[in-house]
Amino acid sequence: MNKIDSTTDLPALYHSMLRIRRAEEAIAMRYHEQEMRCPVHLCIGEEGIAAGVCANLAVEDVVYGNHRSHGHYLAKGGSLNTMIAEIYGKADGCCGGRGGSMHLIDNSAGFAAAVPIVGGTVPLAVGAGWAFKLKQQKNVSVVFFGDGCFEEGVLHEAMNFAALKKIPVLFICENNGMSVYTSLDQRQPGRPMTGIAKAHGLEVYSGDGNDVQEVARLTSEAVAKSRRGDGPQFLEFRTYRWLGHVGHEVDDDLGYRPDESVEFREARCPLKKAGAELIEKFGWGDDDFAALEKTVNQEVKAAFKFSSASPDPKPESRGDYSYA
Amino acid sequence: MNKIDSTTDLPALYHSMLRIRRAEEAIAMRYHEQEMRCPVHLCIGEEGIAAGVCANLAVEDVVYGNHRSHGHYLAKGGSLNTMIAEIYGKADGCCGGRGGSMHLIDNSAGFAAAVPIVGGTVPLAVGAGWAFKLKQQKNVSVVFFGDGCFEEGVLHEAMNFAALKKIPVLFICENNGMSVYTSLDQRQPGRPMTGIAKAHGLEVYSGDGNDVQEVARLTSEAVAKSRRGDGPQFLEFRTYRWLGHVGHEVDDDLGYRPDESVEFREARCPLKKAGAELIEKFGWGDDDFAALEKTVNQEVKAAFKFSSASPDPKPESRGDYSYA
Amino acid sequence: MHSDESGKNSQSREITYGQAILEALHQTMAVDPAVMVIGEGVADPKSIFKTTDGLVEKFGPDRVTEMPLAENGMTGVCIGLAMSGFRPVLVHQRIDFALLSMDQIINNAAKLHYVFNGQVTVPLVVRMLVGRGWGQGPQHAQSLQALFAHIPGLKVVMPTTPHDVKGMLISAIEDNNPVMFIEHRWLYNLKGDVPKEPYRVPLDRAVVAKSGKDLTVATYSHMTIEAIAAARVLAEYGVEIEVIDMRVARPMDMEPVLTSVKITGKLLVLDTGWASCGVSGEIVARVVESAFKYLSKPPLRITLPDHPAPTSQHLTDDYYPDAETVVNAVLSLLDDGEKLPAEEICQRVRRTSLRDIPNPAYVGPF
Amino acid sequence: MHSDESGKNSQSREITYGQAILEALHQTMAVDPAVMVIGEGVADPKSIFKTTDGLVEKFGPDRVTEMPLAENGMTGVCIGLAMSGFRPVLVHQRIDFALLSMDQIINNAAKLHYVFNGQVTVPLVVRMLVGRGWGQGPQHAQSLQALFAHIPGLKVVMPTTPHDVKGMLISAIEDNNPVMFIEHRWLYNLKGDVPKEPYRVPLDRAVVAKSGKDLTVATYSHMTIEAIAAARVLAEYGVEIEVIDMRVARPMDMEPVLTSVKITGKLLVLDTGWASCGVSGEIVARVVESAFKYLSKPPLRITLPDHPAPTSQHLTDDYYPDAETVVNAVLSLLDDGEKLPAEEICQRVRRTSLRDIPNPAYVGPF
Ligand SMILES: Cc1ncc(C[n+]2csc(CCOP(=O)(O)OP(=O)(O)O)c2C)c(N)n1
Ligand SMILES: Cc1ncc(C[n+]2csc(CCOP(=O)(O)OP(=O)(O)O)c2C)c(N)n1
Ligand SMILES: [Mg+2]
Ligand SMILES: [Mg+2]
Repeated sequence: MNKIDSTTDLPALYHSMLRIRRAEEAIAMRYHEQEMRCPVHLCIGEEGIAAGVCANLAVEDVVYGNHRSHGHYLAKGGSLNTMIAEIYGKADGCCGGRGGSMHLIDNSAGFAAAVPIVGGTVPLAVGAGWAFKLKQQKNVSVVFFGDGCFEEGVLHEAMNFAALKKIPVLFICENNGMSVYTSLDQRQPGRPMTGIAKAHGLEVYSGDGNDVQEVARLTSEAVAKSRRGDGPQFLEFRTYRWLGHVGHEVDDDLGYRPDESVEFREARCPLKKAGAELIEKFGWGDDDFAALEKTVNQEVKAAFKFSSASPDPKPESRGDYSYA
Repeated sequence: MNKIDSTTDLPALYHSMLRIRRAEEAIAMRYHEQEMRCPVHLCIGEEGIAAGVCANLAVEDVVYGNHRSHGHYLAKGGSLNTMIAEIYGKADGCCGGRGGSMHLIDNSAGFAAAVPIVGGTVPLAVGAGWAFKLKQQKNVSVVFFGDGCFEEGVLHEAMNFAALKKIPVLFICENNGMSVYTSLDQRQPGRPMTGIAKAHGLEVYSGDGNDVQEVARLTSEAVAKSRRGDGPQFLEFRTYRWLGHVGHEVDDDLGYRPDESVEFREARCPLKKAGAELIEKFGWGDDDFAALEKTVNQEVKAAFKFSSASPDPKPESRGDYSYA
Repeated sequence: MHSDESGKNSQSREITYGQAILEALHQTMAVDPAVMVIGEGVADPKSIFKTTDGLVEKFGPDRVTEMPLAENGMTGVCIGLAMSGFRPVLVHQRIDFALLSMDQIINNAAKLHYVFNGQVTVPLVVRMLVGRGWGQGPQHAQSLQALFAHIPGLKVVMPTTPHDVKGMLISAIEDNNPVMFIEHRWLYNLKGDVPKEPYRVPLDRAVVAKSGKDLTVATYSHMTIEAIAAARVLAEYGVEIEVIDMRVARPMDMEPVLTSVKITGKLLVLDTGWASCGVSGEIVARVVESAFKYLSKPPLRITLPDHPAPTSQHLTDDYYPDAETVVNAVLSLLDDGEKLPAEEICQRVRRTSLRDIPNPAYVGPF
Repeated sequence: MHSDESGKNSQSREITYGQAILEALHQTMAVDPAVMVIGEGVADPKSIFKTTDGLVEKFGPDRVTEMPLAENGMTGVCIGLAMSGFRPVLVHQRIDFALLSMDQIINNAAKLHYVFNGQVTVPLVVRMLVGRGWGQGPQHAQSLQALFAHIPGLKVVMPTTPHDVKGMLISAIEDNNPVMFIEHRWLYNLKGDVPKEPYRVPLDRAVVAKSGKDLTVATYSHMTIEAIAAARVLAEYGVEIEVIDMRVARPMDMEPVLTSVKITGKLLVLDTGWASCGVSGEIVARVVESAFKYLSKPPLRITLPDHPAPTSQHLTDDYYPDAETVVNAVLSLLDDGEKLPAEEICQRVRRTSLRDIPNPAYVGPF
């Protein structure tokens, strides 16, 4: 199984984050063309969590996502080509165009399902983890969700059952303090979410989601415990969403949250932080960054090319797969 | 507002419990006649909780119940006559025969609603408590539910919202260790439910539900806090259900729980415990007990009489009240 | 795993509907280790009215699992299991409880195969019991098949006979789609011939339960029993009604109904649930769309009255339609129905026991 | 609080459907302090596509409340408020999210007045938006009115015009029953005359949106718009279809439809949702039950195809029926429909903008 060393494997983590960042930037740049005709919930600024968590997973481990899952999908090794094609509604999209940005799958990478009903995948991930346990496979199941999702009753049901059966499942709470434009304090009283998870009998961790090394380190510990049979783990990572809830634009003008200055964001940028570390501890220079940028940009470019070369799905196929 | 002193008001608490016990015994005795044609979930053995909690409530405070609510209803001052008539499906039943044992209401006593979907009334009680707060009434809303109900997601949603808005609501968890024939350890991991409630930001209490004075004392504290604006309170009381989950019979023969000896029950009998205290501290003698028994038995007898004198609801009225 | 035939060559004997369910579970679990049974009470001493009896002893608690009271979450857990190679059978003692899990059933189970372009399947069976009579009341006596039958991606079956319930449960478990398996509580003690060996009954076929040329009755589940009781007596008065047991509410097999209506020209539809946007209206609409010119009279629907189920036996007395309701409806549709002795016929189908129980042996609580 | 008349004497002006909703909320809240608005986003800067704009500033956060993501629990909280003298309006940005709260809506809201023998009322409004097109996909584009219209105890309204949405929302808020208030997202920018003063539109009346003698179209919500577009062009070819805006799916007002069918003999039913056990089948069944002999042809239903909504614009292109679908259906029902220039008429109603948006001004995401 994968086991990342967050200290030595920083280049890989950085690569993973950069891939998400550049892919989403490319989406954002072209989104106004109104050719990606589906809502997109971008995770720019939050890449550290997806990258840090998924670096600890094997292909056979499964990941479940939510409405904001480009990062989860890519970090788990999902195909960028088929994701971009999916957002464009193309036949070669990972769902053949049936899903769009909010429904992602790549079975070959162990990315099981993202769907946009908040909380919808949480119990699915518990079921998948239970399946591992019943089959005596040493894999883990992972579900990403937001602070808003924590309010859904199904989370409580899922934590209770996971703790009861000691299921190898990681609950990853991406706490960006927002549900759409509604801040955490309008939805939850002032107490830590980890306290509730812990009270349910889960092992809990809390960390800075913008520090990919911290994410990777805490996850590595949690995955190890879950694999060896210690049951469900709950990891909360604080982070910050740069763009609007949905769509490609910065929405500072709406005035629903305090400080959106560029400096505020940059100070929290997971790439910037990791980049500084790469320079300092790994001796990276401009060339190294440029080389990586090139690789990533080529992949992104190729993905958009793949997508535009992909045919539209045939209208008459729209009824296929209604039933298995 | 009512404020009971659990030390000095034991006679009233005992009376409240005895009323529930004798009423349910009378139901149990006649249930085999198949004339009460609806499921009954008797709370014999668990009377201490209903009596101890409701003794602290004013008429204007509201109580919400569940499938096992004869005790809650009676302790809150609900009419015994209309409850028995309801169980018999009579026109003078508290629901005019529409509800049966699992649906109870007595608005004049502040018993708001019992319904049998597990968890169904929990958020209703939160809404009622919120209404008090919005109207700046110094009342509290109370909801009784079982250990099984704690597993429903709606409870988590209700606790979160109650804590967020500091709603004057008391969550009363009657922990009898059973959901139908399934023991707690098959449904929840080994951790206290109060831990979860506390992590949600509720004040929590845990007590012996078979000790009516303890119940009354803890509730008195909780009610006082809730009334003065401290928000939601969570009280867990351990107790023991004497009869089967549903129906009038002891079901020891099913062998789903360990010790059902008469001694085991008697040792936990809330009436017995309170009775001993009445003898010891209040100097009660046989006469006192006999007098109370007489009062209670007369009320019970009268209720069955009331019920049998009550007409059957008219079949042609069955469509009434489909809409307001 | 099972032979495709309908068990015709297998030895059969009389068992009840409930026993037939149990047998289907035992046989399916014995053959396929992916089959699991999950629900509140599946491993308790009452074992869902004995339909899961002995399973936990035989297959162990990993495969026969009690669950917390968490209908939505546990439905999601079962979907996750189903996506991971298992074939869970989730059980609700009352269909009313499944209302808590509509999100997982409709948003996820019904859609994942579709939206993921066939890359995922959800072989999940949800057994749900419909309560009736004896004080079940408004939250324990709903017959909510229409809510599920509205949703593409689901299959919705409602077997009537012991033979069908065994064969259809086996088919449902082997099916790669989410199957809503709706069992009417009043059928549980019904006896019938059931082959010992495993067999399949298809999940997309209606069947003629009794043939006749005078009028077509489309029905399913418990109402089939009432229809047959009515048909038997009516036959003695020269009225031959064709009773078609629809068996499946989605996908609906209209072929036998259309064939019959083309002969009889008259349609009566019976439902265990409410009318508005229900299964009965769907049947009427489809018949009208496809066999309009063959109809000599407007079709008639018999459903629950349009209000919640009251609890008191005095109020439920005529809430639930039965054979007598069927007789009256049939007579009203026949060209010379008024010439027949309605009261005499009704008398003969009228239940002598209390109307809030299927038979005198049936005593509460349950 | 409001005058009973339909606002005829009040000054009116053109505003949009969305603005009409907002106005109804402002006016109702100003008059009755018991009215509250609760939902995810009701007090945020986007204010449910501007339909709750300014409410929190005017009425404060106690009466205009953001809520946690907890649809079932918050529905129960609103029921508790409603039982305690408040009139909550709960808002879901997509009707799909309401699937999480079916238990509270169906088991409690719909039944408490009944089961408690009239001693309790639940004056609750649940506003739910139906999404369509522009990549909404299977979990954000369902039109689930049938699930609610099946349930006695609920009212289910689906206004089409700015005038009706204001008057019906006021009626819904004043109603003592739980009202499912379903708004189609594609109607939000529709403009129409709306009286300034508060007024009521009854919750149990269909209305003739366009009269005609050749064929009856029963429809509601967004499909009324498509029907009227078709009717206008058809009229130029001498075909006069009567378009009846049902407005309410429960209780359904069949009177105008029956009256019309008795003249036209032909029925076309349009739905925004699926067919099976849907509103369209219910309308067909009721017409057949009450006006069978007047029908000269089998009625026709136009609904969504029987599968989940795909996301890609290439796949949704003919998933959603529109005016062109209506034209074709009308022509197929007319006795000499084949004599008319179908392609020419279709051409004229065909949208020139992309078919996954109602008009070119409508750009995603939303
Ligand atoms: C059950 C449900 N309710 C509401 C929504 C609408 N919605 C989509 S995303 C979202 C915010 C979720 O917040 P959070 O879980 O914190 O995730 P984030 O967007 O911050 O990443 C909401 C309310 C939904 N999709 N599903
Ligand atoms: C949502 C729902 N699920 C299942 C049931 C069936 N049921 C009725 S009572 C009960 C047990 C509840 O246990 P608990 O909450 O501990 O209450 P107790 O009966 O022990 O007092 C169950 C499972 C139900 N009524 N509602
Ligand atoms: Mg968030
Ligand atoms: Mg219990």
